[in-house]
Amino acid sequence: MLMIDCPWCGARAELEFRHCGEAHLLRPADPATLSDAQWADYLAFRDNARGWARERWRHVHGCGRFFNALRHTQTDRFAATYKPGQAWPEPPA
Amino acid sequence: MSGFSAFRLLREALRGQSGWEPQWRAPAQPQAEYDVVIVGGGGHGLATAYYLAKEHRVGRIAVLEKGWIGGGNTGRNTTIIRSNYLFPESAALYDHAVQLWEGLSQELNYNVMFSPRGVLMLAHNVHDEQSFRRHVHANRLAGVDNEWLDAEACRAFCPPLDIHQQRYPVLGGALQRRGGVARHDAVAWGYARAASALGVDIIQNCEVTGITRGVDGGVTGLSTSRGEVRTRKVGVVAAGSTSLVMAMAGVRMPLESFPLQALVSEPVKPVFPCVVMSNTVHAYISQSDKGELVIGAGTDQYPSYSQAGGVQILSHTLEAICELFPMFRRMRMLRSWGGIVDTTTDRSPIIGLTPVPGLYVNCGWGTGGFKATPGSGHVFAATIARGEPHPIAAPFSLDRFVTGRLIDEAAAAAVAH
Amino acid sequence: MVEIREMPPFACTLLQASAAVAATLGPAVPAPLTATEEMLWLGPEEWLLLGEPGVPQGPASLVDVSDRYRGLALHGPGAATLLNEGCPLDLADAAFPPGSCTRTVFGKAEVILWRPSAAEWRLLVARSFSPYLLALLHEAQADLTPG
Amino acid sequence: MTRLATGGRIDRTRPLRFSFDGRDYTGFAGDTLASALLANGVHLVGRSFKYHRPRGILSAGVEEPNALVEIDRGVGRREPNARATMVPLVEGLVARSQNRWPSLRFDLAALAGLGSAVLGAGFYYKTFLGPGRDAWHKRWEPLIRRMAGLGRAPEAADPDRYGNRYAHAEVLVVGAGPAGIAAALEAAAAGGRVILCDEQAEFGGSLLAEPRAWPQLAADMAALSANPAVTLLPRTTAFSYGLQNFVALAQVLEQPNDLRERLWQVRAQRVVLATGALERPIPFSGNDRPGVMLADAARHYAQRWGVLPGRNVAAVVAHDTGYAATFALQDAGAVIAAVLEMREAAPAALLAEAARRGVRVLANHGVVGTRGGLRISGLLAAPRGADGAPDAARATPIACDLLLMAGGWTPSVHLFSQARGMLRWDAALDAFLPGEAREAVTCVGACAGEGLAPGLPVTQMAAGSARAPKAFIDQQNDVTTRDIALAVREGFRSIEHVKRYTTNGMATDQGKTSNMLGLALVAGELGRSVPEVGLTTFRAPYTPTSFGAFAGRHRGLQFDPVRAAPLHDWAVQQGAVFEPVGQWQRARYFPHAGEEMRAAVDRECLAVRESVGIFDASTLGKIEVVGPDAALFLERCYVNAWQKLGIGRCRYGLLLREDGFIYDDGVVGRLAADRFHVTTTTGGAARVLHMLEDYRQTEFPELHVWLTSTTEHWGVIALQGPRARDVLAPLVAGLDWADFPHMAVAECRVAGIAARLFRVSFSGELGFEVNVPASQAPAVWQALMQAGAAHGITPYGTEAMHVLRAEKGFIIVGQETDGTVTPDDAGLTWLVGKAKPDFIGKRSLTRPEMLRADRRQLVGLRPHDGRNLPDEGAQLIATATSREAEGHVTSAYRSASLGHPIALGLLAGGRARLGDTVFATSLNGAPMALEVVAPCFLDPKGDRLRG
Repeated sequence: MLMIDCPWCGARAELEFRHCGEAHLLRPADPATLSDAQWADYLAFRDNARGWARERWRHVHGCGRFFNALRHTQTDRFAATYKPGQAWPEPPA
Repeated sequence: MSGFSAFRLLREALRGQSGWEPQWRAPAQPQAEYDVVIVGGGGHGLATAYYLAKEHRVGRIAVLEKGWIGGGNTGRNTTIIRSNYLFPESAALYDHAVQLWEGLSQELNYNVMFSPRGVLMLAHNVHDEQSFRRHVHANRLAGVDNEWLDAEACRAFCPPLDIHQQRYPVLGGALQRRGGVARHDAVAWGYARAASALGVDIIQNCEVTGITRGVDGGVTGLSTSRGEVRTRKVGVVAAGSTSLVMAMAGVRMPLESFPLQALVSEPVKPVFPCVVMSNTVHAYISQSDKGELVIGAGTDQYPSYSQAGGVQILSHTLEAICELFPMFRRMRMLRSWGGIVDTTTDRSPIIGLTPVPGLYVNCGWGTGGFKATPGSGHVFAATIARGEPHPIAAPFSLDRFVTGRLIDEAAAAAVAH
Repeated sequence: MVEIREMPPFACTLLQASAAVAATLGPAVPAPLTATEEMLWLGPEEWLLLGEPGVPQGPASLVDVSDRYRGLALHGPGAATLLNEGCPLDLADAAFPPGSCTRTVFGKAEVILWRPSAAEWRLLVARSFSPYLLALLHEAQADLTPG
Repeated sequence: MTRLATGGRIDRTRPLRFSFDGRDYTGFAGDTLASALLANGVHLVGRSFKYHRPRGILSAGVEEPNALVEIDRGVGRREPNARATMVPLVEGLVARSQNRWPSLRFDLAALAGLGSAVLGAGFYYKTFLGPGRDAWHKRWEPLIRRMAGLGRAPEAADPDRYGNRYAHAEVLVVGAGPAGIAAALEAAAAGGRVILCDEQAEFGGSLLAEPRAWPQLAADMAALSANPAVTLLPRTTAFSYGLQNFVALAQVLEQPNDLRERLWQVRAQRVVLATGALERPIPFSGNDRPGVMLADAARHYAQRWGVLPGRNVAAVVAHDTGYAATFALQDAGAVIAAVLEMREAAPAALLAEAARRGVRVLANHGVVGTRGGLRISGLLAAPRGADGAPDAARATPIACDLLLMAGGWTPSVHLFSQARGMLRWDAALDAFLPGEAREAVTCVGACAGEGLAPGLPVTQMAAGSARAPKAFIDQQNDVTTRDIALAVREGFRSIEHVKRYTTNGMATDQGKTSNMLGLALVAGELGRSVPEVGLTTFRAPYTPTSFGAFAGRHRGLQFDPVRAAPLHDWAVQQGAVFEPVGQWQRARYFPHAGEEMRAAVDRECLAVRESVGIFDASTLGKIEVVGPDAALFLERCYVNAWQKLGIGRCRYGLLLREDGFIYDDGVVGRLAADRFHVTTTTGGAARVLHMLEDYRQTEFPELHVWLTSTTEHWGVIALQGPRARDVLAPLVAGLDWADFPHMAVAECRVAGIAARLFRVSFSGELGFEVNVPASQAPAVWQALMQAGAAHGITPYGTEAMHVLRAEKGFIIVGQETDGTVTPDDAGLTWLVGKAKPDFIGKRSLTRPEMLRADRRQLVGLRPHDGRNLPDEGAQLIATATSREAEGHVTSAYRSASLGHPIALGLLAGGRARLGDTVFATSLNGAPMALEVVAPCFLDPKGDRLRG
């Protein structure tokens, strides 16, 4: 059971959160201009990196806010959590 | 390869077991060049190599495994085998596998303990019933056995089942009698032994670190932790690590890798005759030949390569098992573990060509790869040998995510949609 | 021991607005993760107003949710221990001092946990989840006293 | 009797009666079942897994591989595989041995032992290959399954209860031996909350066998229990060490009020592991006979429980602690036959003490073999040759009824490893010790190697045993040294392969006494060092943990919350039959006396068609969308146009996923320029709100709009039928009926209650939905029932609702759609706002796959024979013999109103095939002929809506 640091509420048990996929997949402003391949890239293709990954969480049973996190997908350690719109921090060395 | 048999066992017993030799050749280093290199020494990878050698007479084949063969998802699943999938394309693929399972021990001269004891999928509400009946109709049409049982018939087929549980009583179930279980380790070792005997090099502790490509962009070789290997055909069968290997060739995949946990109980005398699965109550269970209850759960909610998950996932699973089988509350969990399952958005696999000439991929099996092992290896071998998708594999192309021709088994199976 | 009481129905309104607009409604806006007898902080730009709401001076969402919630009041020294039957939060005074308020979970239900005073705890839960919550609390209450 | 006259921590004033295999014995309070059995001279307690060899008690703790018994505390309270060493004795305890027939003393299956030469590791992979392809499943597997397994699974439902507790502590100390107690005292002194847990019923660990230490132990425990910040948890096993110090503990309570166990889920700032070390057995032929015991365990039986497990004791020793155990038994009155010292020589001080005590020590000696059937009677000792194997030619017999094995110590690093800590090999101590930690954890005491003296390295102890017959290393799974050698010879070189091929370390003790021996033997066979070969992965649970502890209180009706709608109680009184819809219970139909579902549903449908029906629609999801940009936000999400929708008007909204497939639908009413009342499907309530919040917060943060769930605030009473307005109008105040067309909404009062009144219809009849605060719904419902009595008002359930909407061809998301259906497939393209630049999923609608002419489209289906009903889920095929599915039946009902069965389905290119005949597959009979028709069977122009 992870302990996740909500940017608003502080550290809370994973039971209060929902993982919401990879972060910084900005929805294209005008999807109509995208090719099928570009649109598929947004819809389905993912980094799925083993290492530091930028992902989205929501404190669904807490303050209800979506936020981003930098987590290592091998050790499951969080380097940082940050509010939407904030630039993502550099992963630790 | 010296054949296995009861007679051979007796003969060796009298000679102090001195006559047994390694079940597969384990060269320390890969050769400089191969016709085909398979990346990933799990069940699917070893099966692919076996059929390449056996049915397509491909000369020099290597299987490169970064750890020990069968150490990935092959050794971590709950060994369930079935083909009662909804869409005809899926039914064809998984039933092709079941048909191969039915003769696999004899084909490999290795007892993989295929046990068609029946897979029963439980319905707890009207929605479940509609969904499973649709499966039964679709399966029958596609020539796959599946039948609808009412609640009482479910209990008769699986006596420990409590159909009158308070919260989600059982309304009935869809039974595939040809479904069942097999011994997972034996599948990896059986294919390894047979492939090795046909000349396939199986190299363990050999991790692929790079894919080299020629001027035309096609594959020319692999760099590994044990040196460079030249080849023009690479089959990537690396399950949870597929995205990492394909990234070496600049290919992005529609995959996310999640921990999938499973557990076994302490061993008890035979009490559970078949396999039972429940979407609504969210758990699945069978009993191994050693007597352990083998129980599977859902995935953890976040991607991870740690092969470990949260204890709350196990609680969620065992709540469900104890509801379906109240007498198991006093059974004890002996061991739990996790694998890394690569899931696609439509919960169907990807078998076929990639944008890089000579690079083939077989992945995306998510939580359901073990059941397809022989069929997956068979059709992937044909695809690699011929350079074009085998008819059964064709619908499971990588570009379906661009055209939108998805095969959404999760949606259709009404998995909490 | 812990006493569990069902609170009488109460009028409440879910307010969503900027903190500045929220302040124009009259009652003092509680700091994050705290609550007053008039206003419970649930999230940034989200509060539960108890009683009849004022009129906001600026863009805001005011929605009557009086019949959405049922309230349970827990009283007694073992309340925090009882709550930890189903709630993963650290409820020691240091971590959850009197005046604290947050949404969290109890078993399979989402709840608003509010601690108006040291010995007084309140659980606000969606009406259809209250039977489940009560049943769990009562069974756990029975097990608090050593067997 | 082997109970000592004095000594031990047992309470000699409280005798306890118990039975084993039907025979009655007595022990004392403070005994375990194992100590009590030994006190009564019972050594034979079980049979091994494969060869069914007789087995005795090997240890005094959780590492016990042999003494696994069935405990029976009454109906539903029978458990298999309980370790006798960990079962505290209680009055009237009933225990039985397992895995033997007809009896423990005479087990027929022991004959398997004769064939042990054939039944080596992995034999089952090499045979059972015929006759025939299903030989394994039909013939051999049933036999193997009967032979395998240990205890019997419980048969009756378990009546006991299991609790849960989330706990937080500044320091969690695991293990209450001397090191753990010291750590707890130190942590308590530093302030903050401390939890100290131990798997034993008493705290003290190794001190429990050191009488001299008991006074200080008692004082320390008194100090700890007096401190309110300290929580002491006996019989509590830390079985899972997760991320960020999230440690799960299983506490055995067995309280009179049936609370059997409690799961503790602890988050600790810091964890101190004081989990001690486990004594290693020694591999030699016949080392599994009852009466062969770990040396320190024997010392515990003597010192802690006052039991002398044998009168004539021999010991085979590879570590100094063997001598302490031997001397302790001698002090307790045993005769020491001999000590076989496997090392070149024991330390001088110990030799001197042995000499003083008249104890014969044979240096550089090993055990060639042992004798005795159901209990050891003697052994053959011999000097060890150059290869470590005892030289059988120079063996001398030694009689004994107890043989101690002191193979040295393996620090317990399970939990440290579970917490992803790195292990390091300590050559001096010949053991893996905790290395770099990944969590805030410190290891103290024996588990960190503290206080352990070096002994004979395990590789040297195992040297020479690889060829010895019946030298067991995993006593429960019957894995011998020869099995390990065979595995390596057959190419299984990774320790993980060896484990799986031989099953070494896969029994209920999970290798606690066999992993190091297996590793040593593999290292020997491969000619590599122990750290190079490495250990297998440590996995939760540390010791087997009951399913009940995991499930906790989520059972029966609390398995999942039962959500009841506001009119639930009334429906129950009316004798409604319910169906689960997600977590909700919804009334499915209201049978009158003697009515079957079909008759009740026909009656309910006719009432709605001909007079008026009343229906509880409260479970529908409801979201209040408020803010200046509310309309724009909805336009960006739903397929429809919203900005021009008039205030007081409604529209049927459709929501897609980004992949273009229908995700949810529902009526949306505009109450003000900046306020919409959005309804969703019952199942979609939570996930639609989640999805819209996602877009609101992260994709369209610039919009001023907010979402509030009102699902449970509003009770929703649907009134449908030609008489609906006649029933409703008298109760309504504050409504201008002239300005209240179909698809309108207005705030008014109904039966005196402030309400939002919708004029909407899911039945095709004149329809209204009265939204009142949920607490008022029963009163308004009663008022409507009374007002409607004269008009024959009839309550109807979800089944009738399904039939009525199907007669109109209205889709139900989740039944007509399954996540692969687009708006056009469902014939709902008319909903799409043409002028809108974008909405969720719009881009996907132009993907090649979505433009195919043969997509499966919603159609109506009428059975040719006008009588039979196709199966829901039946596949649609072009001809009676075709095996090419072209779609499926999504809904099929009898229609009392139309007098013939109707069905809806999805058919390839369906809209272009109206009038054609297709066939629906049948599970028992010929496919059924159906005519393809438009999906709306009744009042296509919608005249009834405008009545």
